[in-house]
Amino acid sequence: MDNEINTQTTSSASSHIAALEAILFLYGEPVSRDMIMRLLQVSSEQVSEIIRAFQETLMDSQRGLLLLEKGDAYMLITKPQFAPFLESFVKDSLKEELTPSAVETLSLVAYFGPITRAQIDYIRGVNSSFMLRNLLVRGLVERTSKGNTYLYEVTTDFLTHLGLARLEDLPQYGQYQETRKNFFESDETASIPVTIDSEKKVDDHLDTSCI
Amino acid sequence: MDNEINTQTTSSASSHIAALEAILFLYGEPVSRDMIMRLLQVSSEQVSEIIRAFQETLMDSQRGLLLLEKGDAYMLITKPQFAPFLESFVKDSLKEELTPSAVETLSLVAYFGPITRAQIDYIRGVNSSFMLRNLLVRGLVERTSKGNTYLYEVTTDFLTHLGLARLEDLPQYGQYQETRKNFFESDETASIPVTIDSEKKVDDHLDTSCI
Amino acid sequence: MYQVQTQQFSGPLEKLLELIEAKKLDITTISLAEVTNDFLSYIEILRNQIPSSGEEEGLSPRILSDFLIVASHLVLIKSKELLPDISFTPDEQEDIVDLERRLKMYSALKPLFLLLRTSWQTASPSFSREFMKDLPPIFYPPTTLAVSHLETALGNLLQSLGSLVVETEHIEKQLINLEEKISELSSKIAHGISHFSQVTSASPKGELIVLFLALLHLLRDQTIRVKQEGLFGEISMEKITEQ
Repeated sequence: MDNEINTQTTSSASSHIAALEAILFLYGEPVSRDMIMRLLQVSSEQVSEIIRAFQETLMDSQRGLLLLEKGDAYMLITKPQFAPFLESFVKDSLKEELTPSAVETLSLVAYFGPITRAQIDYIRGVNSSFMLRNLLVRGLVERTSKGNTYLYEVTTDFLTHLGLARLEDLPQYGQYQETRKNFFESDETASIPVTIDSEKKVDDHLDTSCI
Repeated sequence: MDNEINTQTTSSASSHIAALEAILFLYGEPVSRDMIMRLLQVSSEQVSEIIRAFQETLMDSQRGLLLLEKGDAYMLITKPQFAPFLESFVKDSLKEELTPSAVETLSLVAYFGPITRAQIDYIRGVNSSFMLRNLLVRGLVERTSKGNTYLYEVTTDFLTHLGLARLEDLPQYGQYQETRKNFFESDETASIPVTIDSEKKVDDHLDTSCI
Repeated sequence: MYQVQTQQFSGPLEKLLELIEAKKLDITTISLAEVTNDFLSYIEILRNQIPSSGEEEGLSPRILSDFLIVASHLVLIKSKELLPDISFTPDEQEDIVDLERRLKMYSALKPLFLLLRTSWQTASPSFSREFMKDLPPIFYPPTTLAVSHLETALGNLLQSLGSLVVETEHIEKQLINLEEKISELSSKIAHGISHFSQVTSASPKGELIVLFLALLHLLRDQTIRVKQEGLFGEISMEKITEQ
């Protein structure tokens, strides 16, 4: 670890750097200077100082991340030297065949889509947020926001890949629409309580993207 | 920036830490030890050494991140002390109140997991199948099948909600392991019946989906 | 709906513990016998909380059944106290010892429940990143997935949902089994009482008979009332209709 960096900066500056790291780590998108000022309660000059110190720590060869400046906004990304390595990592992990849980989730999205995550969770009896995220990343599923929730459906690319012109070409599609109606039609919130002991809707709360 | 990866042992150790950071940053979800071994082309012992060194660098007050350990997998999370900066842009509906029966069930799964439903039922004196289903849907509990039954344990989401880097950091974890031993030590299979009151493992075919 | 109920009604072990603590007793079979009447009275109160049709709030038959199982063990203990010569099967003996042990365990774990509740309410959370957050949109179709796999997966899933029905039927069955068990026990006790010849309604034996009748009464109503309304009945509400 590079301890010399610490000698110049005060401990309050250290915690600002740490807080900034946590913010940029989680947020993903570029975060504006204004927002940093607001979140950390510091002046613009202090932001410059924190950014400079943060950049210095990232230069350490033990660090795999880089601070990207986009106009007056900042974003954490992986260092370019790891790009080839990470690319093959991504390909490998996506190349793996879908797990039974993923296929199950995909079948619900295909036959019953557009469908909410709460509905999928209810039918599967387990939380599906990771499965849906996985299918989104692979481009098999897409989502549109509706009110304060998301509706999931399969992508056209995926349908084409399956050799289908339209959803209706899925085997027994019509029959499953009937089944679907039996589940969902009457009164959605009444007939599909997500949980037993608390009927609050479990929705896309884990996605930081739905800010 | 250190572009000469793998030139010396010291710089290779640094670059391993950096590469691990980049991988965990990108992946988001827990990455298994096996995967790290494969990606970095190192032995299991080396992984332990890299993890240890990485954890040490994260202890620095300039760092905003923590390494979460669950089973044999690792994941980067934000340090809990920075929650005030982050809560504004994450909908954390995990915060929802837990009912008394949810608290009981979750406590048993967290402190005594992996645990079967029959064991939970036995301790609570009530049928927990619906409560477990509820916690599964909320993403606080997950299960793996073992033989013809399921073993329940808490998820990384449960740990992160409590700001914990590992299960053992739960308050008084060690003490309650003792309590558990005192009650169950003699002969576990004899003292905790697999089923209670001639009950069949009904829950365990609630959904065969996740097998 | 259920939230109200779970806050209002503690579980059977917790209730039992509460009754014992209220009398400042230790957890022993003797003190369990002591609170049996109170426990049965409490079940009677619970039973009256069962909603009439249309009401959303109230007690689920599922929870009542948990209380009845514990009640049956209590009655075992009580009958042993009132009729020391009564013979029990090894299973029944085990039930008696077991309830006491479970109660001690539950009592030892109560602080843990409190601890977790407090942590849950007060802890500062950590946050993780989304899976592959920075990845640009790509299309990675699975190579071996065929349309038929989707149909099979959906079919299996819907079928497994059907087993939720089994769960409810199972509870009903469990209660009927319990009822049979208690009937058996009643005749055994009747037999035991005949050994003592002079039984009056004021005697402890008379009290025991009353206990059994009460328990049987609770059970009989219960088993008749457990209902399954269609495939998703017990999730959407396995409700009890007051007649």
